[in-house]
Amino acid sequence: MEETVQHFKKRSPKRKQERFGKTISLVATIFIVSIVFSILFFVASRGLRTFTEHGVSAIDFFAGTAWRPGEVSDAGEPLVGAFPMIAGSFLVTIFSALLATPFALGAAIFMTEISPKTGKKYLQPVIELLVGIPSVVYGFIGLTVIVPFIRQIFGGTGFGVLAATLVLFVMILPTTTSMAVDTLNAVPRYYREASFAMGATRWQTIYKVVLRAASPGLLTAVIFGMARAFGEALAVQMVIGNAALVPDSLTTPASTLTSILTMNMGNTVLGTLENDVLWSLATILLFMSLFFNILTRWIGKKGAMK
Amino acid sequence: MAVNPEETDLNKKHIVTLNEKEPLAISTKDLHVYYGKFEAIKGVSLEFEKNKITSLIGPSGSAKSTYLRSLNRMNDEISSAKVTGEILYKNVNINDPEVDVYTTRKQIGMVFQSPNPFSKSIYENIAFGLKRHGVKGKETLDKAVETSLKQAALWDQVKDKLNQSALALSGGQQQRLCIARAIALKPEILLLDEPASALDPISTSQVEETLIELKENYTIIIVTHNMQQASRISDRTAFFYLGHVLEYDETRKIFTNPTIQATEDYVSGHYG
Amino acid sequence: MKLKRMITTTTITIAGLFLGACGPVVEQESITVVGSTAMQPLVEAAGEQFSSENLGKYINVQGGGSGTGLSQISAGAVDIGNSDVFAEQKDEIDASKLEDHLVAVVGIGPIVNPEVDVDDVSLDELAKIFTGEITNWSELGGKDRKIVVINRASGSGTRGAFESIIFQEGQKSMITQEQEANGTVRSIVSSTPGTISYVAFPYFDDSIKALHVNGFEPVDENVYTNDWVIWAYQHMYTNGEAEGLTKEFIDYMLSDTTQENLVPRVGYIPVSKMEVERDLDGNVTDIEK
Amino acid sequence: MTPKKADKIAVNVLYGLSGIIVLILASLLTYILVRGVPQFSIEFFTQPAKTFEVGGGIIIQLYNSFYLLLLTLLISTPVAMGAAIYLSVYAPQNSFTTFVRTAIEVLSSLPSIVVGLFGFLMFVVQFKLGFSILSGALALMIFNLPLLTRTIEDSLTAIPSSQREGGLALGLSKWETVTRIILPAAMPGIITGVILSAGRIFGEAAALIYTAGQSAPALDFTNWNPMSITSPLNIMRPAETLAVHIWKINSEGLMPDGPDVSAGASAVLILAVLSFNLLARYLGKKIQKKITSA
Repeated sequence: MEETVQHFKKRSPKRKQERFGKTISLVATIFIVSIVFSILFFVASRGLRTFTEHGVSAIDFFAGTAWRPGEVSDAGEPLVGAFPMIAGSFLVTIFSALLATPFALGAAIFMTEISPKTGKKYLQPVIELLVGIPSVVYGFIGLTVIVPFIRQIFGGTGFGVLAATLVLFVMILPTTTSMAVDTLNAVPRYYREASFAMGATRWQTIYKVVLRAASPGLLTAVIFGMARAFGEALAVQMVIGNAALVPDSLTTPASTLTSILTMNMGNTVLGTLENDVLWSLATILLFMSLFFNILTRWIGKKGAMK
Repeated sequence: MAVNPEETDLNKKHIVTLNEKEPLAISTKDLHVYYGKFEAIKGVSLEFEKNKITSLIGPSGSAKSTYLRSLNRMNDEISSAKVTGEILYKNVNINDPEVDVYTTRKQIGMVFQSPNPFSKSIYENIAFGLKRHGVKGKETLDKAVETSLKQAALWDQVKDKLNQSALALSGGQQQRLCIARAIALKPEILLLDEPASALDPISTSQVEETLIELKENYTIIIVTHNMQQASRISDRTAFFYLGHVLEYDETRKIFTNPTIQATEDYVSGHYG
Repeated sequence: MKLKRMITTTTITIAGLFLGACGPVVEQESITVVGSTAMQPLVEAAGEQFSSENLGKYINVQGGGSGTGLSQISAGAVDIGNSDVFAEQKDEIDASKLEDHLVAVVGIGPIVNPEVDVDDVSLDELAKIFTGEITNWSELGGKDRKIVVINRASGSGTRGAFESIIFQEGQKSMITQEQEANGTVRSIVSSTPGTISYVAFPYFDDSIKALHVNGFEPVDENVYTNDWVIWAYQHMYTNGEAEGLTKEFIDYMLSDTTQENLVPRVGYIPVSKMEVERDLDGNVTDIEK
Repeated sequence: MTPKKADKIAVNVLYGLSGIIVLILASLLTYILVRGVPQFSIEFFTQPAKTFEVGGGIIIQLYNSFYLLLLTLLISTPVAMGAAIYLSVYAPQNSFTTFVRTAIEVLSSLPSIVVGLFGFLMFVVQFKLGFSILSGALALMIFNLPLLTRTIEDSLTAIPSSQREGGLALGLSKWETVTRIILPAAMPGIITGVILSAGRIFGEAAALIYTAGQSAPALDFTNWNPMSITSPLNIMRPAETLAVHIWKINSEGLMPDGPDVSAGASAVLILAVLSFNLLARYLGKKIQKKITSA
């Protein structure tokens, strides 16, 4: 009797194995999380120095429109108004998302509802390839094709928000499309069958049933695309013109957080205001990506509750 | 007349216990299962006889599968699930966190509703569990694979393609492979959760025959929705209803002369 | 089984590589040179040549910008920091610890789109273009066309040198398009009508038109004499006195063979050819020969 | 408008939108290849790059790209696999898990330039790894981890839970179940995911400029001693990759044939990504077949 109890209570090697497995997989997870935190800490601690160490007021930084790091205003305040870049980043992000969303949703609907076979055979690889094209190449094509094109049509130099929007449009298309495809695929088959059984046409089914059911997921897809647009650096830098001016038209040179960041990082000295203020821009980027994530989570939750 | 929760007296029960001549395989005492705040099993005490087939029947939602899954502590895997009460196996309460769940499961095997062979070869499907439990030596393994496939009445059909993928087998063959996989570990008890519900009638009867042959060596507890199946193969039957067992008796008695009204309604097909 | 083998092999491979990397490097020496992107091609070319002549000695040349070069050399993280500005011109760099080695001179010249029909500007006009006072080519005798100014990134060494020479006290460049690198600037100027920018001489080519300033052509000979006033020293900074391989390499850079062959071939001007010298504050004096 | 007509219009619009996407990619590809392929020559693929002369090749950059890719995958795959296993098997449904998932997603939307700068100050300067393949691989690991973790986790959870139950019912630990049953079954998906992520790594430049560096010292392809600087195996040497090379040519390149080299290198890059995609499809299909068929 006691023996059987012992037999059952004896710790089999499996327990040890389980603990081992749980530990190493948890270590891997914590490793990733700690990378995230060290980046956050590292970037934010440098970025905050603009305000703590150099005494720039937050209002001057976020709302100021004069960006001349290294120079001071007549009142002796450093000229580090980041508003032009913030505005530029938001504009290119919003415009490229506006442009890409119909295409991405269209392609996703096509791939899931209209012709899954053709979709899988042709569109899927196309989308995957678009992801694989390096940003440098996008920037290069933007510079040699899109900028001159815009110049011919709208005049000016061709550099600006419009050029960046067009480049980003192609760059975020795959992100948004593939996430939208996943979302649409997750809508249960019987939703569609029920709708068809009621005599609805294909488009009615898509529009009234599938898209409704998938709307939180689709919104998430769009936001992820926006997050990608917000963070893209090299390609945007090559086509936006990098003028720290609040954009007053789509075809005049502007700048984004990333473009100014990439361009100036190497030319500034660690620890100076010129350098720290760039890290402040990076901090904004970080918090924006945090914000995009929280937003998608929130949408996901709301969608789930409905 | 349908079974109606309001009309059914859940306190009226008829549950037999085993006498001295009938050896006990496993039993539960006042077993409760909770999923969060929801109480799925509300105090079930049953005794299962060795080398017999016992059927668990009852309408959907009667929690018979939940009960079955607590017998080898598969409910441990559901983080919100909590099981209280005793599960006595060889006089040990195996529903004790101290008890090694892996040793338990090895001795109480389980076969699921739809066949779930691993995406490995037929041979590996059987040998895999053995190897993971420390069985070594090609000869020993070969022998064990052959024996369990024979016991599961699958040997003749697959002996020439042991190295082929198990996923290429038919549904009935896959389910018998799963049975073979479970018995390869030489468990004493075999739990089956509606093992034939995904199969066609011919495969079903093959599985049933296999079970009847297996009873010589194993104690079998099977959840089924199929009344005929229960009456064909099982020695005892327990009728589950809303987390309670209302009646537990010889299968013959349950199907011909049940004590409880709700059981009669159910086995005679009056239920919904 | 397979997975296990895969993991084992992987581990061994990685371990091997790490061990290999951390193990003693026999008879091999290397130094790291970081900084100015404009100097990178020159130093890289010199490094390659140096390695091929001195087996087992490697010069690892990286860009990153003058700011990076100066901050990294100050921190002692690298062996040589390249910069196209004087260390003293960058705040927060303790220039007293650094030792300056002038390895070359580079001319910087305004370039315009080939369609621009202005060939010569005065230094004053050039300054006014970049401050935004002159906005149309017609003001300079050309066709009526808006001037599009492309500047270099603020803090870029080339921009620092350019502005410190063309601007008078109190003049400031207008906020305009900026680009990071010589190459990008050149390709934009070559393709955008009405543009003006400036690049280092080595980047001159047929796709753009180089302007004359004060009547002088942007050629090396004019730089020697300071007739072409827009030029900058190329600095290699060491933290304290150069030693060992660092010294060897700097000596190699300054050697007659390198100065007379490689430097001009890459498009830079040997320091020895200069007939004037310029100090930190921009005062130019003749060199007694 | 009748529903039928609306349906017809909508379907046509969808065809149109999808067609435009295909058209965009087709013209992108054509443009890159038409400009780039004519630059291909034996010299282009066998010669090292030249700093200021005509006729440089890309052999070293091409090799570096592959080597860096390999190292990155070697480092990041086990970590991603571990995290994916934790999230799909062990992670309880609580706020810690939500927190972990958010953290991973934040990492995935980090601009690669930020990753590069972090890598520079952390690996290159702080850990004193210098501009090296190792620094680059670590930076790319950060860049690659979120996507890879998610792909692997998706592949793992795509395996029916009945497989997991089957393993557990045999008295196996979750660890055994996931590593020996789920993982092999999920292999086609995982391999496809890994290869697709390889395409992204291959084309990444911003994260590498400050980590793996922008110079490519000459390699001696007969020297396989990983301690030697000229050895292709050395992981402590700086290594400019193809994508970085394109970036550098466009920004500070002095070679007169810069645009040609850049176009050629872009074409090589695209072709490599293209072949990764084809390989992913082919391997995925092949393994799938091997698992399911006789």
